[in-house]
Amino acid sequence: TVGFSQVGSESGWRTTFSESVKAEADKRGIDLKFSDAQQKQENQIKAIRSFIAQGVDAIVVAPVVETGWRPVLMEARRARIPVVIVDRNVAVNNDQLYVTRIAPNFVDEGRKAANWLMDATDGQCDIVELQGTVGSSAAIGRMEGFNEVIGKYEGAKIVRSQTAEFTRAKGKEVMESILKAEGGGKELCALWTHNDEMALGAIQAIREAGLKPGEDILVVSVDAVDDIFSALKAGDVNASVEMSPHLGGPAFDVIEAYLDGKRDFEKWMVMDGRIFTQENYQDEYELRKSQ
Amino acid sequence: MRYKDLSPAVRRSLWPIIGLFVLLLANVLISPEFFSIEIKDGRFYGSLIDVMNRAAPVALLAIGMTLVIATGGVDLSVGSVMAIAGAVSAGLIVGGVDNIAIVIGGGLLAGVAAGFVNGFLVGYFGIQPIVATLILMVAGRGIAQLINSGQIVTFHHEAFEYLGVGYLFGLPFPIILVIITFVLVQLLMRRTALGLFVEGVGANASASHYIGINDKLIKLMVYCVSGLCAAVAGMIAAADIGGSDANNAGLWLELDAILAVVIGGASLMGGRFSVFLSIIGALIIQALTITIILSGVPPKFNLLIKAAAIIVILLLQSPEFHRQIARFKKAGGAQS
Amino acid sequence: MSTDDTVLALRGVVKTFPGVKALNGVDFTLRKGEIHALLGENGAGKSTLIKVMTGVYRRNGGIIALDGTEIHPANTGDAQDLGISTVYQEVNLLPNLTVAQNVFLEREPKRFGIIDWRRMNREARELLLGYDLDIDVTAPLNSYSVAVQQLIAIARGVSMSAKVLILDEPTASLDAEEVASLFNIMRDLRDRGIGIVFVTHFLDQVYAVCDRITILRNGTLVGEYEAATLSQQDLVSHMLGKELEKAVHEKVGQAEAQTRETLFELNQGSSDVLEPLDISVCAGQVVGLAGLLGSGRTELCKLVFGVDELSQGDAKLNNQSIRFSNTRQAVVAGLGLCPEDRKKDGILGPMSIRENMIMALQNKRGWWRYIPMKKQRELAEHYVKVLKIATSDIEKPINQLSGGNQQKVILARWLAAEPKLMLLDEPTRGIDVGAHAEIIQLIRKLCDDGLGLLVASSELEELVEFADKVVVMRDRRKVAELSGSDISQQTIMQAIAGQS
Amino acid sequence: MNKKFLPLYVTSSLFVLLFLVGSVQFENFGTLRVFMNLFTDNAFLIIAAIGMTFVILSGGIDLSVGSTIALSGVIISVLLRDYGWHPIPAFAFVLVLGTLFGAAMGAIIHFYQLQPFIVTLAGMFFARGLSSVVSEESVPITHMFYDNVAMFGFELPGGAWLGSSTIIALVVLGLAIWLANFTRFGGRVYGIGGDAQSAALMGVPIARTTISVYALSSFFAALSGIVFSFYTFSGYSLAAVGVELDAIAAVVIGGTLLTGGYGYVVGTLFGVLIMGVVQTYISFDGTLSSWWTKIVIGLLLFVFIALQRYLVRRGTKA
Ligand SMILES: Nc1ncnc2c1ncn2[C@@H]1O[C@H](COP(=O)(O)OP(=O)(O)OP(=O)(O)O)[C@@H](O)[C@H]1O
Ligand SMILES: Nc1ncnc2c1ncn2[C@@H]1O[C@H](COP(=O)(O)OP(=O)(O)OP(=O)(O)O)[C@@H](O)[C@H]1O
Ligand SMILES: [Mg+2]
Ligand SMILES: [Mg+2]
Repeated sequence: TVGFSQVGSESGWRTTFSESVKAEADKRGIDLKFSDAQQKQENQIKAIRSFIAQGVDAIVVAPVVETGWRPVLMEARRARIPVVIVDRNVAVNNDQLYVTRIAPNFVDEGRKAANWLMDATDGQCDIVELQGTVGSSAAIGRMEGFNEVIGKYEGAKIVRSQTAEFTRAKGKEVMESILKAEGGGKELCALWTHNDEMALGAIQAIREAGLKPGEDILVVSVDAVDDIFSALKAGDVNASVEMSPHLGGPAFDVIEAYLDGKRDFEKWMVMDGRIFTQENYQDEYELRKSQ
Repeated sequence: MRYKDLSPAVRRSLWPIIGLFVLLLANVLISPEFFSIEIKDGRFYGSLIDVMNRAAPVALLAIGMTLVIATGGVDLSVGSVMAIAGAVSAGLIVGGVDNIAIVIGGGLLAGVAAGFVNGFLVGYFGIQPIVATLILMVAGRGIAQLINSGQIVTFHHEAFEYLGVGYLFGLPFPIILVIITFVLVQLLMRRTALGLFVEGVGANASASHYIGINDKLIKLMVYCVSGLCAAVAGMIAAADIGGSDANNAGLWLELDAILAVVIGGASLMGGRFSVFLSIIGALIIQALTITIILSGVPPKFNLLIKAAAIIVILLLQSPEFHRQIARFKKAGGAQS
Repeated sequence: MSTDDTVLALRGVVKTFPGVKALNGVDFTLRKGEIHALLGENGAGKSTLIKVMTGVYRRNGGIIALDGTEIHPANTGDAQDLGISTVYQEVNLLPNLTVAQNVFLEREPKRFGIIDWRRMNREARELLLGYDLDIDVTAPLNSYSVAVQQLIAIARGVSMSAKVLILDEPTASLDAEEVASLFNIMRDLRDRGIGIVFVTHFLDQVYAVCDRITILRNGTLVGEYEAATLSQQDLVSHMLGKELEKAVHEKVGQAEAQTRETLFELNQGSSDVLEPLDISVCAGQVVGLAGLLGSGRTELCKLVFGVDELSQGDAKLNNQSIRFSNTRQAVVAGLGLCPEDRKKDGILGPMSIRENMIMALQNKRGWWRYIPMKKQRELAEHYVKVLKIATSDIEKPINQLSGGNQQKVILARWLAAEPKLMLLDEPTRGIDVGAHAEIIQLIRKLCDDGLGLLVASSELEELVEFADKVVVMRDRRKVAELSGSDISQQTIMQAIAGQS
Repeated sequence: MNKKFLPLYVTSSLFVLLFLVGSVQFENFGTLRVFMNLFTDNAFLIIAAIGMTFVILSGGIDLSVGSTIALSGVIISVLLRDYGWHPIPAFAFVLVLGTLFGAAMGAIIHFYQLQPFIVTLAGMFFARGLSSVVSEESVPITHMFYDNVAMFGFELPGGAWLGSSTIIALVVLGLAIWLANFTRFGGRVYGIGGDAQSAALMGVPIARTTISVYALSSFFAALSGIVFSFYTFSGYSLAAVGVELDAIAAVVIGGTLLTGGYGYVVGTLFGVLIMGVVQTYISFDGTLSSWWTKIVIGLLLFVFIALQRYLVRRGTKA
């Protein structure tokens, strides 16, 4: 029996993630206890404590935030239940509290996106940024990585930055206003969004303002969800950094190995995402379509 | 004419409108071209149009919410109902239905059904409105996600997308939809006695009962109207992005809608209502949102600005605040 | 003019509401150990004067002095601390708290810093027994009828009074016996040196207990008089500014009633609280309901109107069996009920006088046949004139009217709806002498047009005056039926007391 | 049996029923450990909901509690990390700050005659906005004092644990019962909720009481924030989103009327416990997808409230 505490179902990406964990558990014949925390850390902590009370064999957590896990992880440890952290990171100073973390490096994702953009524009670019939810670790990390890179280029700067809360509708709405504020957006060179959903909304706003997304304004984002491939194909989006939702497999690998007695795991298995661009998206596109 | 001589009704409606103007003026200071409206390919184009267009969903919710609040209730489920209606329409389209009447009808039906559930719980079961509609607020989003299997269902359907991105008479279609809904509701409420009954039930449910007004039925009706309005808003939201995002469509919009109604001067205890002023309230909220976006202030200050603006607008409406200002002025005048 | 024994003195008090000058330079002097009547038509400004004295309203001008020093109470709490206790016009108690809590709110007995519930309940019980109220003081207030609530409010006010006790229409829904016992208490307080202000519309009550009288008209002082030297006729003409014409009418006797057709019949009808009883009303007949408080008159009205469900027996209107599942059916069938508790069941507070008046008629017509605005205004103007409702504007919210005027609006609401059978539960509560006569006349005229009327009233005088038949209730069952010339205050009293 | 307490009996029996159903269905459910977990996991909610009970009893509502919880957590963690404060003065600081914040909202509500729903909604935006300005990122708390307090508690049989937060919550509960039912202040709160106008005419100091009620609610919210910080060892501006709705739901499930004037503090405790049992039940089941989780929570809420209404109604008739 494995308990899996998921953040919630706030995006399509998240749902795909949940489903793939379930499918993977099914495939391996694992009895999965799924718990949805509805974006609340307190619910996640409750869920983990209830897993402990149920006496599960292992726990997988996709944490809402990075901090605040020490007390409950210590409790799991007292109950000798191994914990695997997936998706987001956790910040605890004692890495004995979990078996391993399988997580992306948000800062690195930001860097990748920035590097691609700087290459494409020779470091000359007025950028609009659509941030994720204020305070979320993904938004903070991606912003940090991106800004670190473009800080090295004289000609690149972020002219406007607003939050669009990771959603498509907000992406469109915010972009619409920003375009107006920037005199129709003709001076803008690129749009950088912290996830694909916002980019998908924003490209509609760009199109409705009479510009061609992907040409007049370059678009770069993170996640590489299915819908972004159609946009890549249509030339509306230029690049997206991959963040795979298929974390179930690796997590169960670790758990199985642990239960077989293995103990020395790498403490952070970084999920290294590819970056998909106009040049290299086709194979993946075909692959996903065939699934 | 002096302010003191104005009738209370006029006074009441004055402040929301002044509030809106102040906000719009603030926008001009931030971005000078705010008021410029161009005509591009026969369409009006400009920030003012954006404010109206983007305010449309909240304005629709506010129309329904106004009636609910007038009966002394509140409808927390509208955000979730938006998601359900969007999901139903998207589901129909993706399921191969091409007939626009069926697609829209499906969404509306979902809205009425939701409103019926709410109205039944409140009116006939006697459950307190906040809790009764909280049930559907929680479960409704689940239902929408269930329909979509938790994914964003993207679709292409020209006629349906017209709801969100179409233009009529040079105006974005959502604006037209708000106007139509407003006129219909206004006719229903002011050209028949329904508005009177709604206010009566809100003013004193027990007395209305003694007059023989069927308060249960009235409550059922207003929740159904609210559900309908939410469904239209939900379909606009889905049509706008060409997809149904059950996870986020209408999220927390119920609070905006309630806020709009209160800024419009209605009391949450029920009684007097003005659909028009609620729409003004919705415009104020959207103008504020756009002001914040245009101002270029870092997003972490968004909520602080919003809080400050709400308090200022509310104070502007408070008679006691006017009295204080008057006293303050008098004292200042006496000193100098 | 103020002598040493003046306890409360008001000089040139002014109070304005937006658009209304409710008090225009009023003087008022209350001495120690006197009962002082404050009289005037509905809307004359009595309640406003009281609210100014007790800090509910801030005065716009004038002086209020207690024991010679000027006071500025900011709220009732301040006034209470100064020794002024008040029983306001509408029952202003807290429906959700227990009876004992209501009596002792803000002066709860404590032990070790904790409220001593035991003692509070005991003392409340003892206090109320003094008013012949043998009730469970730990039950919430709203489980008792308005009349009981009014007694509780009086008990609270009286038990708090230190220097001044103000009673604003305390007797409006009390019957003779309770009134008498209240008067005994008032006299007792007077003898202990407390100044009492007493507002009422019953003139004989004024003469029964009051020493002096102050009369207001339209917010101005008419004069201050010694009760002993002012004749009732002069009193009335001072109040109204003109003479009062008395209406006389013929009773429809038993014989004649039989020739008329029966409009409404209740056969062995009973509800959860009422014992089965028969009652019938003919067209053109006024049937009075008499009884002590809690005797079940209100319950009977609610039963007939369909607020409560008929658990047994059957009801007939125009010889057709009726059974209402909601009040709307009753209204459409031609019934109307003017409820006893006007604050809770009567007024639609924030809505205008016009809207309050047309509501019942509109409801009868159905929601789609909206009464044209012009017609609404006409109706409202008409009743404002006929019932002498003191207001400048029919668009004013009803909760800004004086209590008596609100009652008139509620009456107008049902008159406008022209029902076949009208149920009036304490219809003239708080209505002044001038309008009282007017209303009785109006009711008579309606009866001549074939309306049947069931009137529950605690005012025997009123019942005797216009009822054709009186049904006497006791302990939630019918105990007697008097008609024609049998009806007199005496016979009714005897029936109530159970000595028929 | 006193009819006044009927909703209370109904609520508590339904809780017991729900717990029994879970115990029969799942092994390890009907244990003292799971029962105590209900308290540990919901201590912060119990405290916040008790504050909310007072507000609702007075006929108002307080939407700012969730944000206040987040704000006090953020302030504490920043004070500890960046300014090197000891937790105790930091606690005192946020408690005072919270109380003032509530008092300010109460004052605006009373003096400007504005509606509580909206004023506290603005308060909710304000507190949440302020916490993201203080720190956007989640700030971890690492202080010996925290470890010690978190460790404090009593081992009960069956691996159950009576921890410091549970103890705090129970103390708050006792305090609140005393305040609500054995002080003059309590009577005033009920009175204002019953009919504010009458209460004023009976001499209840409306201004003082209204301001105190909101100050009390925010004080409890700040305290709840402290307990929450022990629960998560961090301060985060996005923490406790929507807790106000949970608190309101708990209060109402506990039998308190939203219109004010009727209800009991103990009811609120059962309200929280019932919501906690529902959550525990769902996570023991462990097969529900995200959306079914929501639907089932909604359905259970409905079944529960309908049952409660039915029983109370039948009880008052009989
Ligand atoms: N809150 C208010 N706002 C506006 N006008 C008011 C308000 N209260 C009273 N008035 C007006 O003041 C006048 C005096 O009212 P008041 O209640 O003092 O009359 P009253 O003498 O007590 O009459 P009644 O015998 O009917 O109780 C009335 O014309 C009434 O309309
Ligand atoms: N003195 C009393 N003692 C106990 N219960 C009472 C008393 N008076 C009234 N009640 C309660 O109030 C209920 C309502 O009585 P109802 O209002 O029908 O009486 P009523 O004849 O209209 O008298 P009134 O309205 O003058 O009080 C009764 O069913 C009873 O339960
Ligand atoms: Mg009066
Ligand atoms: Mg009665």
